[in-house]
Amino acid sequence: MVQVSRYQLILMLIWTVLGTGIVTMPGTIAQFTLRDAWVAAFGLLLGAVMCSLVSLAHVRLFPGRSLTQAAIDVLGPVLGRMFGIWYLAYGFITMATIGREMSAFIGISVLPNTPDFLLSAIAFAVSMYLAYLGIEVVARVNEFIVPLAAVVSPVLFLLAARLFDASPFQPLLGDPAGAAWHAAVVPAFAYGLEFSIALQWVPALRSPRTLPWDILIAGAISAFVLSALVTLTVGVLGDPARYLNYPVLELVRAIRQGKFVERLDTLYVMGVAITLVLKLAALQLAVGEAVKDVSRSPERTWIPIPVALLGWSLSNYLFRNVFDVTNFILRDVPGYFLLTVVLLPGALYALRTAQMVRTKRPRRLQNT
Amino acid sequence: MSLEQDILARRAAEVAKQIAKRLEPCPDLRVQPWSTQRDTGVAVWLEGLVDADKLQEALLALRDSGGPRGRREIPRPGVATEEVGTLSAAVRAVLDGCAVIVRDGASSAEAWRLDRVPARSVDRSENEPTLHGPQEAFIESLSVNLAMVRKRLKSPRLKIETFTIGETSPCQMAILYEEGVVKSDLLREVRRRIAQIRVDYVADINEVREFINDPRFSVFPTTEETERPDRVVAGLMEGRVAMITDGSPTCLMVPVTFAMNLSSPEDYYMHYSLALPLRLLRHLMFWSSVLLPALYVALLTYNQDLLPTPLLVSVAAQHSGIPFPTVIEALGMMVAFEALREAGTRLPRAVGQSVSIVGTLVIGDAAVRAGLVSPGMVIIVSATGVASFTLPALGLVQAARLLQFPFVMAAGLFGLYGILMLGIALLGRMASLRSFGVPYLAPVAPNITRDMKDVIIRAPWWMMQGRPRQFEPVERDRVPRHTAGKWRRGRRWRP
Amino acid sequence: MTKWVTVSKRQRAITAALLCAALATGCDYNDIDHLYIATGMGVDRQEGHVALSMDLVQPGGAGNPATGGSASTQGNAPDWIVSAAAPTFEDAMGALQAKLSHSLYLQHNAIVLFSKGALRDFTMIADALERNRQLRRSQLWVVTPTSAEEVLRGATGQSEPVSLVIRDLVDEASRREACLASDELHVVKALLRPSGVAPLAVVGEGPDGSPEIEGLAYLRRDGRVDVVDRARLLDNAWWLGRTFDVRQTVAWSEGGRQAFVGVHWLRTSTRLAVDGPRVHPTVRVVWRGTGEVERWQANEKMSAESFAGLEESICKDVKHRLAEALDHARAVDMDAFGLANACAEHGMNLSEGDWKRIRVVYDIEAHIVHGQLASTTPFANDAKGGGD
Amino acid sequence: MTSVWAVLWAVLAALVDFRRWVPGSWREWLAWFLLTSLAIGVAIAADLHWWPKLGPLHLLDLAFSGPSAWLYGGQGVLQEE
Repeated sequence: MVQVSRYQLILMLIWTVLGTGIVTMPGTIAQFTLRDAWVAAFGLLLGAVMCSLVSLAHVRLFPGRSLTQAAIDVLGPVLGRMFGIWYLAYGFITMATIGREMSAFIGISVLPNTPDFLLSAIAFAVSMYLAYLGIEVVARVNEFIVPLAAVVSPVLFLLAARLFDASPFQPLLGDPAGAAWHAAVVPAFAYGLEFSIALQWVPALRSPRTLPWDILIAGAISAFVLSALVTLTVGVLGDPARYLNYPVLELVRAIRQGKFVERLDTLYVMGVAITLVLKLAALQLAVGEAVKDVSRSPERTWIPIPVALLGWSLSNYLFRNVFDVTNFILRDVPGYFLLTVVLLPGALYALRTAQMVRTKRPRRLQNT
Repeated sequence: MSLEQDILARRAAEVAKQIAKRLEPCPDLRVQPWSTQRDTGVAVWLEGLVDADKLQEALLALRDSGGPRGRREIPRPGVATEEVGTLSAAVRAVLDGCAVIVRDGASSAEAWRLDRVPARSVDRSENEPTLHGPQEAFIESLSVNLAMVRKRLKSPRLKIETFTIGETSPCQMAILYEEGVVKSDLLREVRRRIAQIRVDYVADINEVREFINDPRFSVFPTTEETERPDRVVAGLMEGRVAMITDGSPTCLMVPVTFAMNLSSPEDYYMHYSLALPLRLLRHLMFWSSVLLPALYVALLTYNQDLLPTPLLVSVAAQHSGIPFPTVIEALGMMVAFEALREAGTRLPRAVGQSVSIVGTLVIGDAAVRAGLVSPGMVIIVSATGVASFTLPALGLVQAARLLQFPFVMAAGLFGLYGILMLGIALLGRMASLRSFGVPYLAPVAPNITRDMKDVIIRAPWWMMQGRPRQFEPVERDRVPRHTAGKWRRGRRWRP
Repeated sequence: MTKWVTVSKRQRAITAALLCAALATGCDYNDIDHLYIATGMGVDRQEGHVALSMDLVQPGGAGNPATGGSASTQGNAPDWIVSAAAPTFEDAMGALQAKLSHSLYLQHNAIVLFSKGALRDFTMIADALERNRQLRRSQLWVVTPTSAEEVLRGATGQSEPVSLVIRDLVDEASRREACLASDELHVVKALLRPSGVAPLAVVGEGPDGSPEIEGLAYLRRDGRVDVVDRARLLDNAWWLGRTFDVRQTVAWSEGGRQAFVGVHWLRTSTRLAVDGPRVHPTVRVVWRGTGEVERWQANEKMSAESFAGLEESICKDVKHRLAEALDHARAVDMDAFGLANACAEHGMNLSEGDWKRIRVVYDIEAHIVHGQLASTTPFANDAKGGGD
Repeated sequence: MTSVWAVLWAVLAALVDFRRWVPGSWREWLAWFLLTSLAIGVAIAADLHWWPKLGPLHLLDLAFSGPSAWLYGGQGVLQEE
């Protein structure tokens, strides 16, 4: 019996959101505001709250069922599959986005001469292997990474904090509220809503009832970490944070401690690569579950390969360059994700409630 | 063989002839007729396996007593007896080191266990040496080994079940466990897997290990092998199952986790504060014995930016003029080092040590002087070797030796990125392994906080009142709670 | 148990291919001895061309115990300089690479040495440097009044690559005057802020050819440079932040007679605070210093009272120095001390040139901790010395 | 008897376990075929540099840039680099 504990779930969610979060979010936030960047990072919490509400409804109405299973339950095999396919498209596009972000990031920062598709192919292959091994293994790898991250990231934080300078934040909350909101949209709707992939993992959870609470905890921790990171980035880099693609990478590049610690950015890139692979694996698990439900298959071992293959080729095809990715995330993702993981499931649950009320009412009458 | 042939003949001489025919040619078979006032018969045994003096004594006693009439009437001072009813059983008994006593006119014979199987005496542990603590090690005799365990664990709940495995050459095998502590599912699983073993003969417990292993091809040891009775007893008290086969000085214990492979019995015999740095060191050394050459290759060929400038300049200076690419250089050196290491173990002990030392020094130095290998590479490869020597579990050493090669290749392909990706895949693989149901990376992943006090740190004994939860022991506490109450609160004896 | 499979030819081929593939190397494979490691870069301007000089490490050089005597063709120096000129920065890099037999490796570049002339095209070069991911963000940007190439070439033959020597020089100096830490991050950050002026360390060729710190240069975003020599370095450094371990000679008038007291500042700090109305703000310069007396040439006995008197005259002196530095900055039209920044942090965006009209008040407090050593030496009273 | 190649192959098969990667029922085959053919088609399209004017990304953009802009606060405030 595959079961994921609460601790593992929270860790998986945190890595899932922060995986790309630490790469791109500081950059997208800094495009809108510098002074209020630390506030904007808490937009993530907004997304977490929305996901938590959705999952609250989900675990009440469909204990032990994944989102796609729930859709098939409510809408029937045909319409339910349609929803499943819509959800699959969402999963694949997200996967492609992450894959493209990752290959671009690694290509730019450590392996400039290696073709991007090769870099993403390796990452997809490894994450496919993890997804193949199952959610339990992915959860354990997440757990294993934690002590390492717990040692390495504070060191990077402290080393960078020497260069910190509070002047970019003064006067406090000096930017108009609109700018802060614009900056918060992407963390809230593009990254915060990614917490919802936990709905696909529900069948494997040890205690699905606590899922909303776990999402909130994970959201709070990620928002806090992200805010600290954004604060540090803006404080150290100052104005240049506006035009740099990967501000955190530049932050780490700036670290110099004596003659021995001079360039740590490769280490940071490697750390990010780990989290990205874990994120890819987590998404593939969710998508694989959807494929399994849509094709009504009892097995899941055949799924990872085609899923990873499609994710990989889409990541090469959909986004021709990095700007496509940034544009997509900034322009389309907020609305797209809001519809797919909040509004549509919301409608689903409303429908279910209506169904239940309709079926329960006669029964109650009989009872009384 | 048909049933008819398997029946013992009524005439003892005929039986002896039949046995001899089965074993022929067999110069060490001895047949000696005996007689009492009432009976006559022969004794059949293999010379060398049977204690001849004892046998003659027993035969003498037999003659005085009037011969075997029934089992109970024969006085056999100090001799264990078994009845054998068939010819093949009689043959097996002879091969097993018994003297078979056949009586004329009887339908069954008796096997007298008078074995004097050649065996060495109990000695110090060679493969798992420690400075402190008990020193003795198992030998190749099952009964002696069991006695050594019994000697340490005087618990009535210590249970020993025996099995016979091996089609051609049957071999006694025992499983040991502490009843009331061990999880019953674990025990059932062990029995089930042992029942499935199909093998002609058992040379060493390794055959058992490979048959009952969880993953078929994993390089990681998912069973613990030890030659130390003290370690076995400690394992039994944690709710694990031990297996000993006759003829092997190694005991197998299941389940085992990755972290346990990095703990040495020494950790428990020293002051607990010393265990922390040593265990940290071993964890570090395991990973460096896997990754060090790969990291060196990656740093030299892809990620030079990670090296501090002075170090980079010095490494570049060392490397200038070396005709090979770094990957080839690394692989070549690693192969050479493995060859030296193998030579060191295979050669007679007196020569072996000098070969490995002289080989590393002389050949390494010559290679550096000739400009074939850079000094840095020699340092790295030998540091890798030294790192692997710090690991207490031999199985893990072999795993590290194997794994360093793919990692170097990955480093040659994609630098640090390649190492990292292979590393994650390896981690996934390790996380998916189980040893008799226990996740291999426990208690780190999945996280079992209570058990963390014996992973990197070794908590003082008075804090380890509970048995490791990862093995799901039936009795969770080593000492019943009411007696342990005051210790549990962390109070200790004060004068 | 184990079910053996019979293996077809195709599977055999796949296995063999996988085994062989494991021995290949990737696209970014770049062995360490096929690199020319650059530790420093000099930027000059030659008749509209950008001239780049690279300080390349020579691994076989004298500084390396590893190779010992095996000297290469360029002699025994730890480094050698290659120069090339081209109309743009990128072309110059290309031209440089064309002269080198291995690829140029920039990731260990420690300094960029600009000549004063090169800074006129500063924006173009800075953009190229800022966008080049191979270069470190922590590399130092340093100015030389003469030619960068000469500074680099003048010093080869030491035991360490010259650019590392320069880096250590600047590092050491920036431990005393924090404003000299002119790494790329700080310079770019300063240039992008409202004041738009960044301080850079100035390095020149000393009398024996080895580099030395010559002072401080202010660089404005448009490429204008103003060099402050070593004599006025302290005044400016006090404006620009912390100093540690600096020495000052204070003229102390005592009953009509002049005396000189040597003060050793253990640490000083300066910050700007903006007060007053939004229309006419006042910038308060808060200067705090902790020091000890190193030379005591006054006739008066050392006492708490005389220390109080001393602190007063120190305040006057510091204020004078700061005011002078500000006057100079105003004269050359460079908001070197970040008055506009301070106002912006206070929520006021000044228009061009407004910073000159801001009222500046000085809030200076010196704290002399002790000076026993200075007064107890037998030669204390006889020692002659003057202020500078 | 087993050959060396069979052993190597078995090791590989145990490590990557590809025999379990094959779909079982016709539904699984259908889903497998759809996903894989889509993946191959897309990969070929990328290799041939065939990006239609109205690609999937543009469709998404058409559909969702409006709602996203609404989330941003009503008007098209999106800055592009």
